[in-house]
Amino acid sequence: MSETPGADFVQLLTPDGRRIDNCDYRFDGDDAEVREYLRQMVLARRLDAEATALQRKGELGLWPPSLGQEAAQIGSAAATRAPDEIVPSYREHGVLLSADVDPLDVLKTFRGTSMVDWDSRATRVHLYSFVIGTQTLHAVGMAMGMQRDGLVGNPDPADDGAAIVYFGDGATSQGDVSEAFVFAASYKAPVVFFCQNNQWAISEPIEVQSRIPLYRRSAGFGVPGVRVDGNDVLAVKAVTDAALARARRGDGPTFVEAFTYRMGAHTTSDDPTKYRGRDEEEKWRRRDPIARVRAYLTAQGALDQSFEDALAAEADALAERIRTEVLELPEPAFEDLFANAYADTPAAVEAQREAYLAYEASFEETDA
Amino acid sequence: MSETPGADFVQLLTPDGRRIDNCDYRFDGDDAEVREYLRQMVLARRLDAEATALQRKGELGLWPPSLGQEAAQIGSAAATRAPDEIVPSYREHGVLLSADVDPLDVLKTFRGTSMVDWDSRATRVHLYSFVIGTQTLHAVGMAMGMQRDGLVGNPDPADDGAAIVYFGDGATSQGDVSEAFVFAASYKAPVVFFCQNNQWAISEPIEVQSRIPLYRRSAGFGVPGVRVDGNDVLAVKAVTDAALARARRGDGPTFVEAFTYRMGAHTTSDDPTKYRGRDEEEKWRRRDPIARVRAYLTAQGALDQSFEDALAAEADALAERIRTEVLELPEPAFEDLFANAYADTPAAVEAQREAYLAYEASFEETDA
Amino acid sequence: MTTLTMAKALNAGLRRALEADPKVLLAGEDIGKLGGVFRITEGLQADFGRDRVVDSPLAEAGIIGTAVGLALRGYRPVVEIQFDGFVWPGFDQITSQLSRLRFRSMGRLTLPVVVRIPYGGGIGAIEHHSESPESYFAHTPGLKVVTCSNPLDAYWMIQQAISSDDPVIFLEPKRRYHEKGEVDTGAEPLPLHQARIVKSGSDATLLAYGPMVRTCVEAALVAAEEGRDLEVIDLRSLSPLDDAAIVESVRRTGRAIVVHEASRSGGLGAEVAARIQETCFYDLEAPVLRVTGYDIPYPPAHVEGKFLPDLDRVLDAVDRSLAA
Amino acid sequence: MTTLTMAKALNAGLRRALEADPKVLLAGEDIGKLGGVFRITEGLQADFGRDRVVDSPLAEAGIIGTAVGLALRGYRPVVEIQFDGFVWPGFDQITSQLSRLRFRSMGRLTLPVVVRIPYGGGIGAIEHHSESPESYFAHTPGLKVVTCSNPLDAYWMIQQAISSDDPVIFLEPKRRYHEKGEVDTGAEPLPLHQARIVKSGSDATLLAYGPMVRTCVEAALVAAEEGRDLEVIDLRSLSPLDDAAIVESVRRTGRAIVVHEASRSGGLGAEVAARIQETCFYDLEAPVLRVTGYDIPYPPAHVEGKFLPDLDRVLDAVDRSLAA
Ligand SMILES: Cc1ncc(C[n+]2csc(CCOP(=O)(O)OP(=O)(O)O)c2C)c(N)n1
Ligand SMILES: Cc1ncc(C[n+]2csc(CCOP(=O)(O)OP(=O)(O)O)c2C)c(N)n1
Ligand SMILES: [Mg+2]
Ligand SMILES: [Mg+2]
Repeated sequence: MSETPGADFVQLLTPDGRRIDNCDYRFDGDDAEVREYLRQMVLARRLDAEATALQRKGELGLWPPSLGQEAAQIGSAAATRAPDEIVPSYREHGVLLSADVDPLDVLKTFRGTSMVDWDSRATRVHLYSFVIGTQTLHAVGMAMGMQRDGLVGNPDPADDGAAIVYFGDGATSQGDVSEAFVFAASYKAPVVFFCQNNQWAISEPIEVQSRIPLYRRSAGFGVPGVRVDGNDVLAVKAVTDAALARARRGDGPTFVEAFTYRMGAHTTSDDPTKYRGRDEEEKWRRRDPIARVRAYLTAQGALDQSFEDALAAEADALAERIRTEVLELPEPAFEDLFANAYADTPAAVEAQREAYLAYEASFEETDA
Repeated sequence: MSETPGADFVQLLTPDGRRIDNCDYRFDGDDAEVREYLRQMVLARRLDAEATALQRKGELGLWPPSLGQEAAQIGSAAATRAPDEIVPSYREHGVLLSADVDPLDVLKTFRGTSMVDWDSRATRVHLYSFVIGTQTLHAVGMAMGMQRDGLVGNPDPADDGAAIVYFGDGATSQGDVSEAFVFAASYKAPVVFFCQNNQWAISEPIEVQSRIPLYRRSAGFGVPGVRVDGNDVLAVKAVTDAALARARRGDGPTFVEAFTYRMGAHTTSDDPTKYRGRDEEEKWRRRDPIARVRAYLTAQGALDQSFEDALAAEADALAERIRTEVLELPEPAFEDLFANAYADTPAAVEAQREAYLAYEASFEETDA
Repeated sequence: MTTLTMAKALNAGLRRALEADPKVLLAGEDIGKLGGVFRITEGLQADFGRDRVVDSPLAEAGIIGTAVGLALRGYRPVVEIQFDGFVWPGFDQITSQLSRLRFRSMGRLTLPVVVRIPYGGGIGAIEHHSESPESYFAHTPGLKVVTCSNPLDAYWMIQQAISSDDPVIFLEPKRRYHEKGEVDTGAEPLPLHQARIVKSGSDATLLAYGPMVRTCVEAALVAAEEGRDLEVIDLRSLSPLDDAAIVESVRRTGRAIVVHEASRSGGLGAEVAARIQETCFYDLEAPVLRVTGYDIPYPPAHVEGKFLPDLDRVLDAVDRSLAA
Repeated sequence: MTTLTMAKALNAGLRRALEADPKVLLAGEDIGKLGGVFRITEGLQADFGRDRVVDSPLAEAGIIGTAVGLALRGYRPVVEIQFDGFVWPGFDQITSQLSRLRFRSMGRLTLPVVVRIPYGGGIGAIEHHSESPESYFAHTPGLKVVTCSNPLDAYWMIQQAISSDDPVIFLEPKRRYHEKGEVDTGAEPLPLHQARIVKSGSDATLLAYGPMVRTCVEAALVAAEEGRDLEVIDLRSLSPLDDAAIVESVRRTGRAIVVHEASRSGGLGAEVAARIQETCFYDLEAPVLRVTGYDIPYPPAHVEGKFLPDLDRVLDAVDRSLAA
């Protein structure tokens, strides 16, 4: 992993769950709110575990695990609210869960029965993006739209909104991400760049992309950067709150580096033993974001057995639903896809659809 | 123009030609050397004036004037020496003059009788690039090659080399330039990023690209940045010397922002009155880089009439040569170009060449 | 009915689109105060403000990528790429996002973005300023690709492109910007994706678009003096192609010649020829010929006239076709 | 003679190139310790060091652009693009620089860069991982574009591409990576830009490349059972095309069917069909047919089999061609 975080690293909960102060960022929720984060983190982890298992059984084509990044995802998502726009990359299953996107919709894509199949307008969660970095520009464009829609700097802050866009440490090398900083700064767009530095871009350690702390990347574009302990859900929530508030106010973009760790493989096709050691994984296991928040709540006396039981039951139910319903996901009808490429489908494409149907029908005749 | 330069702005000569000190950067040449810069700056300006005039007469298709940027160009070029590689953009006529590229070769391109027609290996001056930002990556690749060639960090510094790449303020918005910072930092490549911030990218003021001083752009990539008075040839030389020395030593890339001004139009096709005021142009005219170095040398008593006379004669001769020889530049033979697209020309391309020749010949028959 | 250059007709069309729909906005390098390097957007920032006519930072991926985001918020961005050769830094955003976000979203999202690109040669420019990139776009599902050849079409097609719910690559033949034509701003325009018979004829069909339409019409006029009756079709829409119009004409004439500035191999002419021989196999009296740029990069300005198809090269192909 | 998968054959070819010439170096995302996501470079960093097998930052423009610079310093970079769909961020560097720096320099510079791209579908992947971008490259003058269909070709062609002084887009049909074949590392290889008759026949010519060669051979075997004698040509080189081989075959058979995974419109099949009808007009008994992907983006994995040409679709086209 990269150098140990320095003074700019915002942490509100120590790895063993003790609350600490930070003069710039405060977590202002109560224990009930923290319990809700714990709940979502546990569900996200369960979703991830089930999906990973389903992939192993051959029921999904691929799965990019979010294991270990639950605090970064749930904490940041908790800071959003309508009319904010959420623009994920491809690993933000926790964010989507928090934003009420049906996990089955997410699983469709990875099963291979569908392109991206949630309603991005109703959920305010944009499609997953698989081309690294590309979505950062979309988010800036959305933020530019929100400015023009009068959603920034209103007398009542509740009327304001911003876009938050997720990407990884590797993505910071892509020209698109730098251009997104340029455009966001130039237009003072209401956008939060939320980078989960999980220390790895597949097999490449963060040092390949940057020899200095990543949160410093954006300042030279006129976009302030902050590094937060990405395994500390309270700190993530507090830092994201501040960044979103700044954006909504009309003070422009912020870059948040959530310093975290991808505890699992890059995807189910990956084999991390090829490029990293057990010791590193072990070190990060001791910083598990779920253990941390649980320790905190326990110390607060804010966790009781009935909560834990209910949560376990809820997670089991989610897992059960996933296991059952993934297998029941409808197979796509290929002919329907011809209607999705264009708003106004060209005659030649329509003719291809008809030729396809006629060709398929010819087998039925033969078979009959 | 952008905010007034602050404390990080390296200046060794005031606009009225007084020498000042800087604790980080020293100019270590003597007056004879400074006179040589003056000479090159005057010749560069004359070349530029002649080319502009030739374009007005219709003898060139286009010309991008370097007027006002002579100190930035001559000062930086003066800091290079074999085996350094020089990678220009399209406005570095002064750099090329200083590096002994024949101005007639440069004019060919803009006359439209040739693609880029100097020997980039013999001159160590790479081709002009017309796609904004693209050449920064080439320079990093060349620097990577120089590392592998053992041209970095040798016991005798004279054996070391680096690449220096030129680009404009507008170019800093391009993804390629940011990626060049990433790669240079990742590999610690021996490269100097020399940005001439001439305040304008065609009609767009620097504020469109950056709301903060541009030299800060690179630090977040792990590439230190420095702003130099780009109209002060001594400061430019000193700062570029330091950056090149650092690169050659193996300490990695530096970003130099030369704060200067495009006194002319973007190109001869451009009309600056559409987007900027006379007052601004007037203000910068008072910071003319040639007047400044001349004032300095005069105050030093290092300029005499015979030098001035000889220089004027040399400039006149250059102008005369340009005026005559541009008109004599050979017209290209279209059929020869078919051999330039590939090292191993495909049969189909060769067949196209033959068809072209046969077709042309058919007219001669008809005409005969 | 007024007489306008293509440049002014485009300007008028953009103005009308900005007036008609507050969601329309323009973005690009130097399009504001300067009015663009070709002055197509002249005066529009002054009249519609900096929020609707936006000077973008110098980065094409950023311009296209933010246009995608604006479209997702309900805007109809019209972006200008300064010259054909500078669209490539934005090509990933075009080909992997703009063109397919509708498909990626199972048909839920619409991306009403217009990418205006001055294209083609003949203006004596330096490198990268005379490219004809149409077939890269026409091979990309999800995009529509159109090009105007005259002021009337320019005026209407830009407005139709802006009201299209599909992303449109709008190619403007820069060497025709200053040619004048009658523009009827009241008439009913031809549908955006329909070809037009510019001159009817019976001996052979010349299929052209953008800058080459005029070249082909001139060739047809010269041929007429020699007693040859050529039909000239302005394809107008390169993706989708107006197959019906092409087939109808070639069935009649039995001979087809496709003309474009882009390099031959893999150019649009390949697709047109492939389709014609598929659909008109038994009607063809001669192979479909292609008059195109050569398979080398665009040459220096002083010899661009050798690279570009001209009247003589078109007539030479007509001779070959008729001799077959 | 050994039996190798295509993946291992490529690895062996790269190894031999690294051994043969100290100026050869590899770069790309994850190609070092991991050996690339397809393990094509497995073990090479361990053996040749981090200066010759370079893990690049995650940026394709950077990868291609720095390869250009390395080539200008005399190196022969072989870069890996992780998947077909991720080449677009590097497309500007390919199309405006890599492909034409030789032309831009009046023939002075050589750019011996190989861009390796695993391409095509059939592996059940998510979006952007199953694209067939060949015709974008084949339309770009200055580039050479080749693709291997079997381990033997993979072994030799990668070495030939590396020793080419022209930039080569080297397309690897990822769904064939794990298919095995005999590799004779001593034999004299076929020239890089020559097509190969994989199966000779007289009734019709199937023209294929990369992943579709095997599909066509299988189709030809099935057709043979029905008494149809199909010729199968592996084009191998997509730019330049081996026109002589194509013409020779089609003149003999009178019928041609081009097969590729890429979308039909503007695909390589268009160029092949256009050329065949130009050169073999009087020999053709039927129009040149195309069996291709449809003109929509690549679909979800569960229905990719409907999008991709398969044995049955090829045979269906053979029926149509023979019925014409
Ligand atoms: C433009 C592009 N290049 C390459 C890839 C292949 N790829 C997929 S994920 C990945 C690593 C991403 O790392 P990071 O940004 O740190 O995100 P993480 O996967 O760690 O969440 C790569 C190289 C891609 N999807 N897009
Ligand atoms: C990729 C690309 N986009 C657009 C252009 C058109 N263009 C040519 S010069 C220029 C402005 C460049 O400004 P800057 O980088 O500041 O350099 P300067 O011209 O001021 O020296 C633009 C937009 C281009 N050449 N390349
Ligand atoms: Mg990562
Ligand atoms: Mg500038």
